[in-house]
Amino acid sequence: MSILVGNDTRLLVQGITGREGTFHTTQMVEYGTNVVSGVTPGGLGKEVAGVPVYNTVADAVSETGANTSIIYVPARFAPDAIYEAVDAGIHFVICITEGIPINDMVPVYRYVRERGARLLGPNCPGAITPGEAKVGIMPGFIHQPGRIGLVSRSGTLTYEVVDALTRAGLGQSSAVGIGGDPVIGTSFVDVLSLFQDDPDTDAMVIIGEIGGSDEEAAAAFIRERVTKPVVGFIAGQTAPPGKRMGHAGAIISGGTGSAADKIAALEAANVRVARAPFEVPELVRSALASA
Amino acid sequence: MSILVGNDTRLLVQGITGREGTFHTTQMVEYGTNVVSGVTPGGLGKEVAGVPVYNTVADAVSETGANTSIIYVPARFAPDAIYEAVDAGIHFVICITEGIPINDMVPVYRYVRERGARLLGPNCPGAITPGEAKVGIMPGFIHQPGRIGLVSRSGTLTYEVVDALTRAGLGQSSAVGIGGDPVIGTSFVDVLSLFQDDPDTDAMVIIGEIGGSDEEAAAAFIRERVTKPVVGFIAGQTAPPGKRMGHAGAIISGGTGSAADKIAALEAANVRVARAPFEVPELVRSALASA
Amino acid sequence: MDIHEYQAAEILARHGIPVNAGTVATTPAEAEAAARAAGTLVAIKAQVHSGGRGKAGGIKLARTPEEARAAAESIIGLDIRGHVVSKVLVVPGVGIDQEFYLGVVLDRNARQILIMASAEGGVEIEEVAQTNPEKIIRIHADPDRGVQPFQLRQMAFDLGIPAGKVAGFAAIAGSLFRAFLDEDATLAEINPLIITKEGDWLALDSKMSFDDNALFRHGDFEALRDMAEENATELEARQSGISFVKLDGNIGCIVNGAGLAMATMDAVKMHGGDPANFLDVGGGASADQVAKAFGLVTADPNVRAILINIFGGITRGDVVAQGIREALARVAVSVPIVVRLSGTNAEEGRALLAEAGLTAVDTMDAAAAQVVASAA
Amino acid sequence: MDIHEYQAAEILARHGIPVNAGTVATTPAEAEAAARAAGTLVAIKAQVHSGGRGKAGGIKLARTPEEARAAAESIIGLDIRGHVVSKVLVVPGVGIDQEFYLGVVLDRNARQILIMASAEGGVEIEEVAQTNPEKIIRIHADPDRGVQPFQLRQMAFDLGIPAGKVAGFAAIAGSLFRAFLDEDATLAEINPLIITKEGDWLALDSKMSFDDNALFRHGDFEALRDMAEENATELEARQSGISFVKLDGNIGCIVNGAGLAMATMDAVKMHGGDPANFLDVGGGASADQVAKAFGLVTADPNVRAILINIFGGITRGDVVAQGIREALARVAVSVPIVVRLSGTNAEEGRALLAEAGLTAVDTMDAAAAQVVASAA
Repeated sequence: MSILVGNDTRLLVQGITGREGTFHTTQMVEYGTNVVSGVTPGGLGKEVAGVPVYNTVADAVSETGANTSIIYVPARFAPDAIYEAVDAGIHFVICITEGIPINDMVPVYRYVRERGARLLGPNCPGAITPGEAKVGIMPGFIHQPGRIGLVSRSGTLTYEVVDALTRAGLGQSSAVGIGGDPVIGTSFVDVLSLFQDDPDTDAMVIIGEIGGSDEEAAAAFIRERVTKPVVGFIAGQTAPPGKRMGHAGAIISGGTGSAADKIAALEAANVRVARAPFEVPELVRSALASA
Repeated sequence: MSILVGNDTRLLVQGITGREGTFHTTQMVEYGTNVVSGVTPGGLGKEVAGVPVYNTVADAVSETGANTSIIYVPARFAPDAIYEAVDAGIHFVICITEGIPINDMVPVYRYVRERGARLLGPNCPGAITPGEAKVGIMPGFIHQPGRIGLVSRSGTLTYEVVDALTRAGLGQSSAVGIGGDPVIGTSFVDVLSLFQDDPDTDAMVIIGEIGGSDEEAAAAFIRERVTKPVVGFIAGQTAPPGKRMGHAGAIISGGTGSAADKIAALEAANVRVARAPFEVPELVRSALASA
Repeated sequence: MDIHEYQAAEILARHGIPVNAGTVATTPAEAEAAARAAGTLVAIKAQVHSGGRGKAGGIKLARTPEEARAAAESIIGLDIRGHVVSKVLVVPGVGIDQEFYLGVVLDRNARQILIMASAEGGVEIEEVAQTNPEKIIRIHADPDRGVQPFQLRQMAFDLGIPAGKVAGFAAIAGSLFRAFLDEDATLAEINPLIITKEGDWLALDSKMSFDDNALFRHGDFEALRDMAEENATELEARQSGISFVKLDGNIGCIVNGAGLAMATMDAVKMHGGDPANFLDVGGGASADQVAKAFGLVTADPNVRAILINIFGGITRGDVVAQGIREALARVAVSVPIVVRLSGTNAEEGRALLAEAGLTAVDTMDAAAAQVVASAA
Repeated sequence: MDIHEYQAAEILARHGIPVNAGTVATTPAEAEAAARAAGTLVAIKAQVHSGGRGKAGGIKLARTPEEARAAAESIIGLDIRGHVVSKVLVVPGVGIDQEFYLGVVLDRNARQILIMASAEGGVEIEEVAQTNPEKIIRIHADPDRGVQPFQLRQMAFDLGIPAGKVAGFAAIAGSLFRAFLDEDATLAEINPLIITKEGDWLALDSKMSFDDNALFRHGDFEALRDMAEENATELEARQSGISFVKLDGNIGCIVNGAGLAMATMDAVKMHGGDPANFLDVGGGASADQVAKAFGLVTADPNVRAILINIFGGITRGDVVAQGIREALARVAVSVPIVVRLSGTNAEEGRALLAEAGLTAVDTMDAAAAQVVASAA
């Protein structure tokens, strides 16, 4: 296993009998992910893609030894699902759900940390360790096992870069989408730190976007703590200020959060920043060559 | 010092410029308690009984090194006062205030414990180590330094027993009133445990009353962990069931909480139980003699 | 502060809990009219601040308006554990499929709010706790975060509630917990909470009590007070910050502190006397308050002697003595008074009493002995 | 979701904050009447969802009703950072003794609610943050327990607020924090919060924005929406789960995912083109939704070519292709369409497109190059 998910993952799917839960459970099982159980209150006895369903996470954990959970329940019920997972001893929770109110996530974030668990997302595509475990909604077939670690605030843009890497013959150790919500469980810095310590990762790719200051925080961390080569890409270089571009965070306001600022910060931390996704593989190669 | 308060106590008075705060600060200073500062928002620069007043507990702590706080502010403001004391690093908070709603105290209790601090009360008379520090509203002059530790849910009834002990020549190591509210910071068990470990205490007196099951919990603790002699008294032996006698806890309901049950539990733990306060000193003497 | 079943049901309904709404009747005719309006089998339920209504004959079923009148006739005026019934609640009869107990209380030992449920609905929870403690499912609410829906679903599954009814149970339990917090309750209880023959959740009997210390946040609760259920004297006392409970004996007691007051009553009993009341003048009693306490005690015609037992802490002996003197100046007291005064400013107090011709006794025990002798 | 100053003031007033209540006027005559009714010096304030009103001439003082009319005349119709003023707020002039800034926002890095205050009232907080960061006092609210009054008093003392005004400040700050939570705000700001010449606290200018994800809890907020301030197309898009932002270029973009959509715009620019819009069809887009997106883009007369860039994850390529076909069957599209399709079910999608006579380009870069060429 590289980081976060892998062969040791025993996955539980919360909201498994819902439309998305069922679709992605099938996809994850097909990919080879070890999906051990699912939960839907009142769903005990059902099966989805051969995966047994339980009424509660506690039951699923005690019956199937799940250690990781992925959440597909609607936004109003997602915080409860996260609490339930952590309370049942799940140490890593991936929340795919989008649209969770900020005021609900603030106490959830605190709770997860207090209990020593980790949350990825919400509103994220999940994490994948190619060839071992796909825990999320990303298309598995574009990935290829390898030694490049990838972290991103975005969903499909990540696939774009992964696809480019794979086509260039650069496989991935793990690829992690942290999500674009204002309150997320795992930050760029958290994932970069894991990649830095991961013996299966030789170089990292960080994919950011306009808004907020997460990329600047990542740059500071890279400058101080990261010794492996890092390549970056920032989406929204041509976005006009004051307009919110989909993600809650993707807005340039008051002269901060612009792509130029973020690129400057990353370059100051010795990160090679691509102008477009297709440039990422060649920058990774040259970074590896000069490392 | 015996337990909780003593020569090491550097006392801060919250609500010091109020009527009760002023009266009792004067009393405590006269007793010889080391009252180092007081707090009343906006009171900076004032003095009460020679004690300097600050605007905030944080200021008072940093300026005067207070390590213990006593609270005389009205019920609506008392939870905030407790939070402020604990947040400023006070490790022992005595809350005299009565009438605090239960729903306010439940999170306060959690907070104090989380921070590793101790709360005595609310709605309690405080704690005294005779000859060293009086931190509360008890009349100091009835106490006498000695080796009997006393703990009680009641206020004036404690004085009654202390007075009887002093008259009988039995001085006190410390006397602690834990208060009669449904949610209190320090229980019988907590105090008994401190006395058990206190080298300056030879025997203990526990003064309970009808209602709740704190005395039963104390009895269980005594049976398992206390090796020093213990004498008890339970008020309300003749109280009729179903009537609330002042304290929120003082009601006999559903066949539980009666004085008879509590006395039986204590006697089963080898506690000598007095029928009236005046009997306490002779039971203490005989307990000490046969120990 | 206790309220009636119908008032608790109204509050819980406001919190989104489905309750069996009914009509309050204070006469058999009103009950008959309510039953006629309901047009169905009804239950007639005594509205008193007391448990044990069923066993005492305070709950009856009526198939016709005439039966409802007769039932109300037999219930109104009934004495249930010392509470005389002055009104009944007329509610439609409901077909019960399953019954549960659901309650929220403070767990004093844990210092946390406790949510309890049991499949033994309709039975008093204390009884279940004694006979089948394992049948009670308990959840402690987190002091900061409260209780999460998943915990309440877990409770429902543990109770054996059918899968299709789990979400409904969790919603009701969540609402009951919220009601407990929002209304500063000391008890919020639905017993029984039922699934009807039609498959709906329904709170069939609701009970709430409120934290007296939090009433300042709930000005509207005063309107819920049933003066018929309250002892006017006790209420008047409480408004002066005095705890007063009327008892059956003939020795009036005025004491500072609840614990000492109980110990004083015990001492009176030990000496063969019988206390006429429990009275705690509270901490920091003013002269006015002591005079007030005097008035409360002397208003009881049974009182043959009065024992004043004060151990000064906040309450200062001189202030108490002043109160006694003022009271004696206002009210002519014809029964003997025994005063015991110790603690803060006791000597000054004794001097003031001496001026008024009263001698203070030294110890509580001696005072109790003397007052019993005086009353004999 | 943004609202106007006067609406924010009404909400804060409901939370117990003293605000400078005024009258909304949509014509100079109404402004004059409001000023007359006020009978005092008034301020006429543009109500737009934009900052920088003062510098843009959107706030004027008027000593007489006639001056108020003139001021309103000059303000109504004004363009402030792209927002055209359609209404003004007429508020009584107030004598200011001291000015403060008070705001509540989410601190994304700390994942906690942040309460900020500064004695530099009336100045935009971002400006203070850059020039005098030490002049901003910050408190993080505990995620579970919120903020305690003592913390807000500490803030007041740190701001140098006079002792007699500290409790008032703490009460207002506490209420603002509660309002932020209760209303699911993303911003709650009073700037300036003042002490009047008479010595009273007053919120002179209020601002609130709400969390779009929490609007389901606040049905009443829909009534606060000012359609004049919203782009009808963007609003319509949002109701279909599509993020749409109108831009000035001529290349329509339909992309799945906000990050990819921005990267697509960047690619178009890199190749010398100019995007007509930002459009994210969202995850799991249905055929219907893709058709909808098509409609949004083709409604813009500037659009000279359309770039569809889909990388399938949840969104499946065949579904997208189906949507494109359906849209083309409904709407006659006269501009060139370049499709790029990768990821889940991309091959099936390409097959469907081929049936409709469309060829999908392999990479985003190539697609961007091609669409720019088509639009030229």
